[in-house]
Amino acid sequence: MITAAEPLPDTVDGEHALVLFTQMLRVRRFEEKSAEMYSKGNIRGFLHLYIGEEAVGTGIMQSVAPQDAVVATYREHGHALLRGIPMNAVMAEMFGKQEGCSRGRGGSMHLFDKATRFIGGNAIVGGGLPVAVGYALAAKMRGTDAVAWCIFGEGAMAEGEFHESLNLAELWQLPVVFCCENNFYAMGTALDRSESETRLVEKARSYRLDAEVVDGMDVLATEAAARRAADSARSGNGPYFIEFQTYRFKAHSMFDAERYRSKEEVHEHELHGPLRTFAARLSASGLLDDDKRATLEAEIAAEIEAAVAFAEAGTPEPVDDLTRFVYSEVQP
Amino acid sequence: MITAAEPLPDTVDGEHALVLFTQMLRVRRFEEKSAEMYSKGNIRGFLHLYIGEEAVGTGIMQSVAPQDAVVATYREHGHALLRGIPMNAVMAEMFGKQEGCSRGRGGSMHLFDKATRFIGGNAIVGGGLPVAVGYALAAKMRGTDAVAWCIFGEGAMAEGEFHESLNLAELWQLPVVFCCENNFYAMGTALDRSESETRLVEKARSYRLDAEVVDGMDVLATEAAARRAADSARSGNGPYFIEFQTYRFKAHSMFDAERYRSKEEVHEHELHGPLRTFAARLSASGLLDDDKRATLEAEIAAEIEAAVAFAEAGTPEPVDDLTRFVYSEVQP
Amino acid sequence: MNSSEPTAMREITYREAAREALHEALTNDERVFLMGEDVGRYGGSYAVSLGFLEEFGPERIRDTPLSESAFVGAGIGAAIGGMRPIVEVMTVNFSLLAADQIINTAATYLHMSGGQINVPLVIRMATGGGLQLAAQHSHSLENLYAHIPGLKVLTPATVEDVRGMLATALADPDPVLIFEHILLYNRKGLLAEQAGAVDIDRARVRREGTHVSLITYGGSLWKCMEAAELLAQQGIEAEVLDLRILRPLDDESIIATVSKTHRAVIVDEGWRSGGISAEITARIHEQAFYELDLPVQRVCAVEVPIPYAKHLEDAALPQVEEIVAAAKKVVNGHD
Amino acid sequence: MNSSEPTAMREITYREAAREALHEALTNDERVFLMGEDVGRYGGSYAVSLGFLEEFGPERIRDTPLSESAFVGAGIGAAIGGMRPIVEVMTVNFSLLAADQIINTAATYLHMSGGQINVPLVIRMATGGGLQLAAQHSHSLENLYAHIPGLKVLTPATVEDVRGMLATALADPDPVLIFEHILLYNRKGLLAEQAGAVDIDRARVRREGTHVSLITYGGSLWKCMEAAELLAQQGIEAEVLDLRILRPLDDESIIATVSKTHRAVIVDEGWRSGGISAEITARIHEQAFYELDLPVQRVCAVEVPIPYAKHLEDAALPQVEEIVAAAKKVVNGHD
Ligand SMILES: Cc1ncc(C[n+]2csc(CCOP(=O)(O)OP(=O)(O)O)c2C)c(N)n1
Ligand SMILES: Cc1ncc(C[n+]2csc(CCOP(=O)(O)OP(=O)(O)O)c2C)c(N)n1
Ligand SMILES: [Mg+2]
Ligand SMILES: [Mg+2]
Repeated sequence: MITAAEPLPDTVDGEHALVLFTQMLRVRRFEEKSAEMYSKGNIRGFLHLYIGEEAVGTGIMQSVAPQDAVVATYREHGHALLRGIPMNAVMAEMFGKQEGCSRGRGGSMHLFDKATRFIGGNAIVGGGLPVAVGYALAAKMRGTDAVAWCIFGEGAMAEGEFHESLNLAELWQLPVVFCCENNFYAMGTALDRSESETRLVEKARSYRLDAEVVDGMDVLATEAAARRAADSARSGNGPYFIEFQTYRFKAHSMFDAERYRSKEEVHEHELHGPLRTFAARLSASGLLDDDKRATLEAEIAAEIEAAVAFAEAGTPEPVDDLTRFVYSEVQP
Repeated sequence: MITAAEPLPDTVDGEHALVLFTQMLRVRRFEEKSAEMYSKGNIRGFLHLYIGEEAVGTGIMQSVAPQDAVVATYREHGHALLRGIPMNAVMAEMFGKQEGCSRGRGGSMHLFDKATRFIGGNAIVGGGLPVAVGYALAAKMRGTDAVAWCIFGEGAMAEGEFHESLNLAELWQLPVVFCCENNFYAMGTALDRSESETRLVEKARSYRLDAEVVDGMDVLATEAAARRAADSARSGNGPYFIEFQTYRFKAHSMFDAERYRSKEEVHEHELHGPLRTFAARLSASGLLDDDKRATLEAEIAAEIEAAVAFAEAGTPEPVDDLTRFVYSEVQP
Repeated sequence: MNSSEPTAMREITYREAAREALHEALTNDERVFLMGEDVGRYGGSYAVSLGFLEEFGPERIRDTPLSESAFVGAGIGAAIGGMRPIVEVMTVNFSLLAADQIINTAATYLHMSGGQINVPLVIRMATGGGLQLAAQHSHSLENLYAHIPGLKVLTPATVEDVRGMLATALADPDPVLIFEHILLYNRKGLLAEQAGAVDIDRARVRREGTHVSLITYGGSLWKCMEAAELLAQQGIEAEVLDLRILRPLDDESIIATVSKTHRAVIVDEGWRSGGISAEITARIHEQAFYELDLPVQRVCAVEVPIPYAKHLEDAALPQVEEIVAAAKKVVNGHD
Repeated sequence: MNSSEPTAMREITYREAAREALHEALTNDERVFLMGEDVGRYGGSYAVSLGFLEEFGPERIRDTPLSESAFVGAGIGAAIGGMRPIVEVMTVNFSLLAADQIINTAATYLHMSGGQINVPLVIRMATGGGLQLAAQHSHSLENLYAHIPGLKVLTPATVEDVRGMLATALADPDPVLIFEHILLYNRKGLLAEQAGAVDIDRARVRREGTHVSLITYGGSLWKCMEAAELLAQQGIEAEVLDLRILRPLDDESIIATVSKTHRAVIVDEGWRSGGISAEITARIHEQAFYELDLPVQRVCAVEVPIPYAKHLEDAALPQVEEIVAAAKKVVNGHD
């Protein structure tokens, strides 16, 4: 765990560090606004916040190249934003509007964007893993250097699809980076109640994958790990597994009384939150002061307000179009 | 690999060694007769022979206690016989007769016997693993010292159900012995084309199971391993995994042109077959001579002939009874 | 099942009634245990088993890893091994991960073993849409299981049934699937103080009527009841038949109501094509061919993956007005 | 699709025709590849892809581990990634292990993504009974998939269709499931020398008739053809409609034949309750209510897990005599 006051190492570019911070902050504020919109009833269904885990997605996305695909879960607003889906489109999606990135049909759990190869938004735990493996297979067979980034929670690792997918990816030496966001809980089930082996990298290694565990609260660490993974996968060394150790500060979804963990435990982790810690380091390095922070906050707030306004002003899709997109409109 | 002429170690009881041999021989001859009955059309459907693998089932069954359950696959005639299902009932089953151990409804792939807790005969690769775990859970919750013996091929280890089952068994410390019959092929797929990690024990260990690999062609070795596993599981140490390295001398089923392996490869293994090797050792130890062998063969042949006669004389179940056993006949 | 004396009634939510049923089962039979994702510490994803872990302990209230196939299969094995497991699968959508165990194993063992190995397993699943949970959380797939010989499929729609079906399912020697519609949990109903086990054989008329039969089950029952009220205001007396059990279907009750009203509307939140609505239509067609003046109407989910946006989700699922319209159509012989 | 000039015909087995279709697809489009258990070295469990590994190499003929969920899901991902995968699942029974990927992912992505992410995936599976393979290898579960919006379900029964449907399925932008009945592989038929792609929209009348319509698909087509011969000998001219596609159903052809003959028998190797036979009955009931004098007859599998013993398996599956009897019943108005 990084001490709050430790300055950044010299090797880190200050500009870039600020970018990382800003990206994390943007996700955080977006999530906070989403929660607010949920209480107001503008967002409905399930809503899974990424608060506390921002350093993971932010670190990963630095190495995601345009040709790469990202396969995510239902806790994916952050990834979607970081991948470059416009905030307007994400917010509008959660409002169920036609201007949403899935035309309002997917909602919070099913953000999609063909342009940035953001292939969902899969709400079946473990369901995205085989899809990512297949995308990587296509990339390899087509001779591109694209990588499939597969993001999932540690809970997914108990599913059979995890097992089958890792084996297949390694057997066929496919360019997939398996990114496990280990926040130590799957809903209310703590890791040690779901896995007989809690050292998750050992599990990945049992398929002969290259695997590492990193501090998922430290954006510099997550970024570095993702870069190693990307380099390895992109250069033909097959799949790579990273366990990002992180923590979810909020409830699993908006329907969760959090009976399975103490307020103290949550508080303890919040003290070492990715934003708080990194902000302190940026300050210690002279890169961030109150003014700068205020400017950033204001810019982000403005973008978010605009996104909310955009989403509010969005149009509901005509009910007559309900049966569109069950099958493709252009048939051969 | 044991040299053919090496005598048995002194620690082995000669009587018992002969029993082991006889059991293996009985399975071998039964399988040969089954193949013959298949060509004659008395047995139909799929028929998966155990020839070459007899030392595995024989070794295992020495440690299976009356209160234990056995969950097997479609290649289970040997296990069924060794567990004590009468040969008549097994043969009649394969003939599709009412006197069969599943009344002719299951056939070769679905031998069942409630009395000996032989819970199938599951023809879905990997499908029996969760069932065995559940049986062990019941045993543990009920406070019995029963063990669930779960037998499957190495091909099953790629299935998600393997992963989920091992994790659950270890997490809950259940008395299951996972017996992997690694004959190096799943139909035509060689182990190294189906598993990125071919050291199968490493896979089991990645769930923190106690695991060992043994020479599955040596009945003394298989017996000893099974005993260690039984002792461990029965005394509350949770599940145990054994990889039995063996080889299938015949085709996968009766519909297999065996294009995926050479005749030489098969021949090489046959030279070290479990019966041939063990017979030589018994001879070297003065326990088996031509007369003794002839007597054994004759006894077994007689039993098998009787079983065939029994099966032939068996009655087809009345067609009017077709819809029985979809639901239990005694309803509360 | 209750005595004929006047029974004291109390108001109770469906969730609470489901909980009472589980509580009773766990209390009365030590072979019974509950297993599934988050049934323990979390209290159940729909809060049905809140507090059970504390009361019955972790041996009997088992939080499982995310491994639908293994824990459903473990339920099968435990049932064979002498326990009476209640397995909870969070939603029927996720049960597809366990479809092999349910269909290839639980449903076949009794038959494949020639009657020896029965599987007294109860599986509970949430089903249905209406909470804007989108396509991977909202489908009504109970249909798929209702097609499988060897399974029994229950769909309690009332507090009485969710309270009473579990005990009967647990007493059943064979695998029983219980589907609880997600919109029902907060619904209130009247339950007799002494409510207990109910049959799992017969459909039940929930409202008598003479002009048209609304045949339905689960979450749609209440839409039909509402539709019947509206129809009554327009002089149309609808009889509402709650199927209660999707496998085996109670033909007798279906044919009885249709023979009485000569007009039928089937309401099902599953998709129309190949759904239970088709089977009911077929049975009416086969067994009451001369009873109808007009074909049966089906009000089902539109054949799309259920969308997130509220107005689209509403449009995709059967609604009261559609039921009313369909009923009027069969009664009046035109729209 | 063929020219109207007289076409040279040749005799070919269904297996060989399936093989030609695959061969052509692999030859014509480098995005196409075949993946599944034992499609390579073993030559396919029904020997359809024998020799392909040698010809197209291991990159395009991919033997997979026993991991139905992963390799079907990988097919989805590869399809999204620009390839045109053909995934083979040995039998529909094992496909239950991949039901999540097929139903929750392949069928939903286009819709959940608001039309952006289509999944041009073809999945081939063997289906059906008749080889005494017992309950875990013999079921006709294509029904289950025919219920799911977002999927197309094809059931080629003829050499022409198994030869021609694959190309059309591969050109389709959405997931297509092709079911091949195990008893057809060795069956011979006549195929035009220049046979190529066929439509996957319309049912086809395989035999014209006026007295009764036998509506069927897949392996049962040939039982119906045989029944039609026997009926003809007794003066009853049966029209045989081969559905060809179970989703979407071709209502027009169904209603056309029923409107012509006024009598219908549906023959399906799936179980009766909740099977495709129910949906067809329902559609006839709804759309041709006044065309029938007697209810539709269904000849389906008996609702048991299919047993091993031959006489019991025969009794469980639809047989020619039953079809004949059902046809006579609707034609004569009594047994
Ligand atoms: C197959 C399946 N089973 C159960 C669920 C219900 N569910 C949704 S999220 C979740 C917990 C997943 O935990 P994890 O993978 O650790 O991700 P996290 O939510 O912690 O990010 C569960 C059980 C589901 N969506 N899919
Ligand atoms: C889920 C499933 N997929 C595929 C099959 C077809 N199949 C039957 S046996 C077999 C090979 C299994 O190999 P292994 O587990 O090594 O056992 P072995 O036959 O070698 O004893 C396959 C692919 C099946 N029965 N079940
Ligand atoms: Mg988690
Ligand atoms: Mg093997």
